[in-house]
Amino acid sequence: MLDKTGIAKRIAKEVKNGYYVNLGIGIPTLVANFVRQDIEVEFQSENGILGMGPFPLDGEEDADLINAGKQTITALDGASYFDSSTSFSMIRGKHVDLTILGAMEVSENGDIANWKIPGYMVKGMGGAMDLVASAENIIVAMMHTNKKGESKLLKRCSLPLTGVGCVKKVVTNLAVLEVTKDGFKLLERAPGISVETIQQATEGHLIIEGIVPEMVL
Amino acid sequence: MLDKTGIAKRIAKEVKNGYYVNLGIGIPTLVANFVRQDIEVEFQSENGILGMGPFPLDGEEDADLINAGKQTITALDGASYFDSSTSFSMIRGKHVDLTILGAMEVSENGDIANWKIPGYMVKGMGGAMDLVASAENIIVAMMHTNKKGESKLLKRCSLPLTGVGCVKKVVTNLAVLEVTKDGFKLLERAPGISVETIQQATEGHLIIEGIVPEMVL
Amino acid sequence: MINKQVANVKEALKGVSSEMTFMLGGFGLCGIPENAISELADMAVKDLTCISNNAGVDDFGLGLLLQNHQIKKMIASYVGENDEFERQMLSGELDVELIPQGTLAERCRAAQAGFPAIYTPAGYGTEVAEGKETREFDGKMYVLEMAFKADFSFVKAWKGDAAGNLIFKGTARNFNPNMCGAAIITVAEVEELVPVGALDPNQIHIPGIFVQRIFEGKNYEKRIEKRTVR
Amino acid sequence: MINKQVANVKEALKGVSSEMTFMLGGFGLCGIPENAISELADMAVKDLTCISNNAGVDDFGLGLLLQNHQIKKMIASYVGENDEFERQMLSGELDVELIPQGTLAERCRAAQAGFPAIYTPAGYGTEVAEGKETREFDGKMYVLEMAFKADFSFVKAWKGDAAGNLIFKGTARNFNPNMCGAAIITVAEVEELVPVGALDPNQIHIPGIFVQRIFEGKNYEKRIEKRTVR
Repeated sequence: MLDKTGIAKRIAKEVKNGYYVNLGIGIPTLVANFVRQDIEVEFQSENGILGMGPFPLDGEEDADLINAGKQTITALDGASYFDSSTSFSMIRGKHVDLTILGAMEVSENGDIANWKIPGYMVKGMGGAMDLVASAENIIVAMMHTNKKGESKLLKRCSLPLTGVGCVKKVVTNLAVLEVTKDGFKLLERAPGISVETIQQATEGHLIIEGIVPEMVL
Repeated sequence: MLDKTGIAKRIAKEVKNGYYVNLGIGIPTLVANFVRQDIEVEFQSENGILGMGPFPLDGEEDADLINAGKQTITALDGASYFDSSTSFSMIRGKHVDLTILGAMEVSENGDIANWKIPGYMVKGMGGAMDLVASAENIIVAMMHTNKKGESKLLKRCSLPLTGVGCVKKVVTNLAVLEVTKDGFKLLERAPGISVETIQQATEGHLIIEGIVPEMVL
Repeated sequence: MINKQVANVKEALKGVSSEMTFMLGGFGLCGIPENAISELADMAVKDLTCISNNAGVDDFGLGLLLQNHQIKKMIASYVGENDEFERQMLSGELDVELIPQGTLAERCRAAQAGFPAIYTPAGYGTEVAEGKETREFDGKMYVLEMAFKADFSFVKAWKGDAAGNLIFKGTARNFNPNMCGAAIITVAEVEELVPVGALDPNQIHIPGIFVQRIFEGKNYEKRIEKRTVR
Repeated sequence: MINKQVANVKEALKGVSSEMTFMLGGFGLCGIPENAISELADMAVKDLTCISNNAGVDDFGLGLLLQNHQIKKMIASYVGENDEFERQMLSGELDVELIPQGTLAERCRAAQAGFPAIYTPAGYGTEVAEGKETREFDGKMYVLEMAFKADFSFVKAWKGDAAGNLIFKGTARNFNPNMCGAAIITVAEVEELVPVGALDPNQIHIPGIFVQRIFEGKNYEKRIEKRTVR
């Protein structure tokens, strides 16, 4: 079974040369640490920076330079700053190649719920609804089940949706799954995890074709 | 009777302190020369400059600095350059206070025709349709009659329209007229021009109330 | 050059009154109009509607107005990091409208640019689209979202001049430029007011035509919400 | 940093073919992509649809493509100053669609920003609105105008870097930024290609994400259409 770092490592392999990538808060943020060094990638943060670099050195924090998670960051050579409207032009206009974000639930048709639990304090969707409504390539990073052990890969989402039919791939602590028109297609198993375990943890329709390989990190 | 310079001089008096002004090609361009020196005014040109200055000195022309008439210009202190989308945001968003442009015809309800004569080469509307569709304050500068002596202030425009119900004021070689819901209200006569002359040269409904003063230039 | 400079924040906020709708720039605590917010907190205005991406933290940013119970309605995309906000929201004291961040930006920009409404894909199929017109273009569904209408925009820039020209810094730019000219009156506070002519006309982010009042702000705290280092 | 630099204009125009739709920046002859146009004039591509505010003059700018009869359709706001254009238009050889300048800019920007269409007041009640959907918002009438779809955008900037970041100069900016990222492939030619990191990230007009290919142009003539002096 993967931990959060493992999920991030596996997702990092989905980041291809020449990609502009938007990373959500949580596990997705970790992905930046594991992207291959020999490919060219730029990170966009929807609050207004392209070419985001690592956190600053102690003492070099700049209050005017943060990411969408409100953390202090740095800018790499070739970076640019822009306003929010331009930032979402990049997202809505499909100029960002890959969006990686967390979720509470994903359904077998690619719906995603990640912003609201009725009855609890709702913090808001931030940029997530814009991202999932437009991104051509959306990967969800999440645990396969919730704290009660219930599946988060469902036939239908029970929580209020963030977007419909948009998720392309899900990487969990147990598996890599592709969202197809027929349901979740199991692509890879986490190290030491059996197909049966994944089957048991997946409420939505799971498609198993041939021998499912163990993922290589 | 006023010449073109006279029309420009009269219109210059409509330019008030604190106005952002867009000047069309022809007579309107001349208006800049006659605006009072003791008021603050900025000229916008829709190709992307605010704070337009006079023509450059000989030898100081810059190919990258022109106005909407494609003439070389200069920029004053406090000027800014911007893209076409932003330029029309200023216009469409009603941030430009006064638009002065020429016309072939104006109707008594404020319609304007100034871009197309069927059967002749049509050069295009440029920014005129955007300007007349959005400007709150539009003054038309034109001759009262065409070369054949026919009125250009009509009941209805005969030429294809540039905009509907948008002209607020017309300044011609004969008169200053306000477009009201009941027709052209005669505000001022050009020096030496009688009400009868204006009446004769105006096809649209002319409203004459009391004694019409001669304009002061 | 049309002079937009006012002497201080008091003069800049003339005309502000209860029940008005404000736009406020900033993302988190980054690039917020600190002087305007601080002055609003000192004024006896209430029942305000605030359009801002976030709602500050308990003791800074819009949190100051929340503590005073000056805000009636908040339109934002994300409102975490604020206990008082949560309390007022759950008690029903505060009306909250959560909208997608890109929609927020573009509804401001639409107001600035004279567009009545926009079609965006964000929120289609979710509760954000409930009660709104939806429409298909080229096989994809969009939601019709209306331009905002506001009385004042309060923005914060890095540098500016008396003509109202603004330059922002880093990610403190965010919503600030999109809110300029999007309300009846735009008030810009800047860290440094430079002489007219000192700014390169090629590098101005917001031309002065979108700004009605400008002043040099004081005592910027520029608080960092989440200090993270390597 | 994602490298967008190509060796020359030939490489930059790879994939261009007949019957394609192009966007070309510039206002009059100011800020036009001289190198791309010159190369297109040397290529055997025809039946092109060109979206550009103007159509050049007889022997420069898009006039070069007109002389070669490479353009099938022109979408522009103003097409004076060009005899060959007039001849082809009046003879019916050239299809011309004249649209308001602000509509032209915003249909480009809509394509860049992922908006399917916009509502603009420009052209309402005129023949420009014929056959188009119109709609009232708050008592004012608007015309629904669709985002452009183009294969290539050719833009010209002052400075750029290999990451595709662009800075324009003076009024040579005009439509160029609005066309970046508004076609499938955006080709930027710059007067000066500077090392990555040399441009201040705060002063970049167009972030590299909107540009697919960039090269340093050669032999800019930068012809002045109407030289006027005091």
